[in-house]
Amino acid sequence: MSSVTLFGLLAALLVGLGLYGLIVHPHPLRKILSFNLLGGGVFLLLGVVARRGAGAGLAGDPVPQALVITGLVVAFAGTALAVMLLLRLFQESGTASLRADALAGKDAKKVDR
Amino acid sequence: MSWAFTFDVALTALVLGVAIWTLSLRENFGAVVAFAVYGLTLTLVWLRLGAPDVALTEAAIGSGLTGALLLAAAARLRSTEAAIAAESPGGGVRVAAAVLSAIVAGGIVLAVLALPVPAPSLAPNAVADLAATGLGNAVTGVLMAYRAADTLLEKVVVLIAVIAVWSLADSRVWGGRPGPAHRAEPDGALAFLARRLPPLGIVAGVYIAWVGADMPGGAFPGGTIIAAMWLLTIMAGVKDTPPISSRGLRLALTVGPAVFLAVGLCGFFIADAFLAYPVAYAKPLIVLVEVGMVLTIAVSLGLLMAGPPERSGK
Amino acid sequence: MAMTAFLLVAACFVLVMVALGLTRILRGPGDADRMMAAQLMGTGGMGTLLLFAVATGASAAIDVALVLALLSVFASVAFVKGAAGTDAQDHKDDA
Amino acid sequence: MSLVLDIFSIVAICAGAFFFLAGTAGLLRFPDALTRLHALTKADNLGLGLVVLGLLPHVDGVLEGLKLVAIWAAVLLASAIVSQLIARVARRESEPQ
Repeated sequence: MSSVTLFGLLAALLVGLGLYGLIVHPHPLRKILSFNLLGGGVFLLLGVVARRGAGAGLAGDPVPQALVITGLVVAFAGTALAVMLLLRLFQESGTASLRADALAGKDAKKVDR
Repeated sequence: MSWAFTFDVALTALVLGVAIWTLSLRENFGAVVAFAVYGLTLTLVWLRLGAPDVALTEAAIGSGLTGALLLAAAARLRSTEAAIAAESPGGGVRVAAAVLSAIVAGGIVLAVLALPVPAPSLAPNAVADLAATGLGNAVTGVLMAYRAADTLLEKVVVLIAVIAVWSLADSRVWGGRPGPAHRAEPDGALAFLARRLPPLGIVAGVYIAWVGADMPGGAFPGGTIIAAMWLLTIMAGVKDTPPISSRGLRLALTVGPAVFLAVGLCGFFIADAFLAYPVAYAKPLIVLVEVGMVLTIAVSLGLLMAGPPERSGK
Repeated sequence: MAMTAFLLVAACFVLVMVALGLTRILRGPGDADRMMAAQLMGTGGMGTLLLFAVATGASAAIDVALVLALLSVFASVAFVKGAAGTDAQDHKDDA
Repeated sequence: MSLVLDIFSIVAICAGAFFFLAGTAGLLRFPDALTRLHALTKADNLGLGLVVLGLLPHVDGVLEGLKLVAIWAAVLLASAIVSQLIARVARRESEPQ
């Protein structure tokens, strides 16, 4: 087996692990974390495709590589927005739970800043 | 088995181990630390895959900046953990999630094993016109010329994310300063670090952005380092966050996309299409766009980290 | 070439060593211990990158190590600020 | 001359790797946070420093050598201060509430 195939299999496992964490972890921060872990697997898959497309004197196909760079920046922007939304939810309701009943229960004693 | 392959096997085992740690740790804080390490191990994988530009971006944004953002959030949300842990799904949901994840991962494994030989590649197309742009780094060539529209839109996405984060502010503090006020002992250790390290860091950031034209590097990792140095001085209390109503701040936020767009529109008249560079001026124009982008990336990433305004700007 | 093999083995060794240190993340007990494990992983990662760069001639890995050096400081400071709470101050050491 | 430099590199890198080993062993085996921090700083300062020293004869060009030294300098500065800050967190954690 070549190193590229090895990293391809790694990418598949990372996507699976991230998806599992995204479903199972109840805390929103852990969901964000799992989603980023999943994203790492997806980017790695693109990296494997880029490596296999090596040619024209380059170590990898630059188009998927550029895609990953763009993707990393957008993923950061999305993560930052998600984290700020979560912090605002916590500030407003005193809980970070995404459950409707948890929010309704806390609504009565809403924490004002 | 060659030494390089042995290294790759060890690296793969390490990435998998760290990923499982990230998911299995009970406390959020430890999980976030493990996630930052996960980004670091991925950086090594990117180098092994012959993608040093991606490795630089992953080290800067994927590991460093995301890690710091989540660390701060985990610390602020610590009190919520115990209550939410009680909401953990039961065994049935867990088994179903595991089966679903295994199916998805298995499908990707099959896809990886069935990748076509010879692999399709856009590398010859990307390299073909590289000489005309005067760039030596093919990835920068793709980002700035071959697929320039993607890069322009990405800048706009980041800008929209900044506006979305700002819109979470309480209306009483609109236009104020993001984040808490950090007070610091002027002679303290942290303030010392925040005065000594940024000069080195800013030189390194500008260097990495500058060599991106010909060697691995570029505006993203360069801008991220500058953003990190800026935030370091803020966290140490050496400098305060500027109020978001500041004119200079808003100028810095928009200068990158604005220059990019202006150069792109000029393409209609002096070249033959939107975002087309006239061959004689391609390199200077690309460098001009990159300079604007480094500034905008540094400021917008810094502001995304800092969050919505929390206190009045006076 | 013997030197290349030696450098790659050294890179592997350092990587495995600091990875073992990561079990501190699992065991804790405090946040400080977890951060120490991450700090060791950062420094070890830099060492691995540098050894790797010279072994394979991938000089870009040196730039990656430079980025890592600067960003890991930033993450560590964010940790200290986070662990100390939002109203933390940078006290002079009063011990 | 090249043989002498190679031997110098091998000795320095082995010594550096030893300090990473020592740092890990200390982090895992030492009894409390402050002693573990002590072990960690050895890996930071000496481990990386010796690896950099060993690699210096093999880099191509002065710029790369300068970058190696700059990385070590940044780590020295950062490690000295960050470990002090981590120690304060550790002390607060160990204090009875």
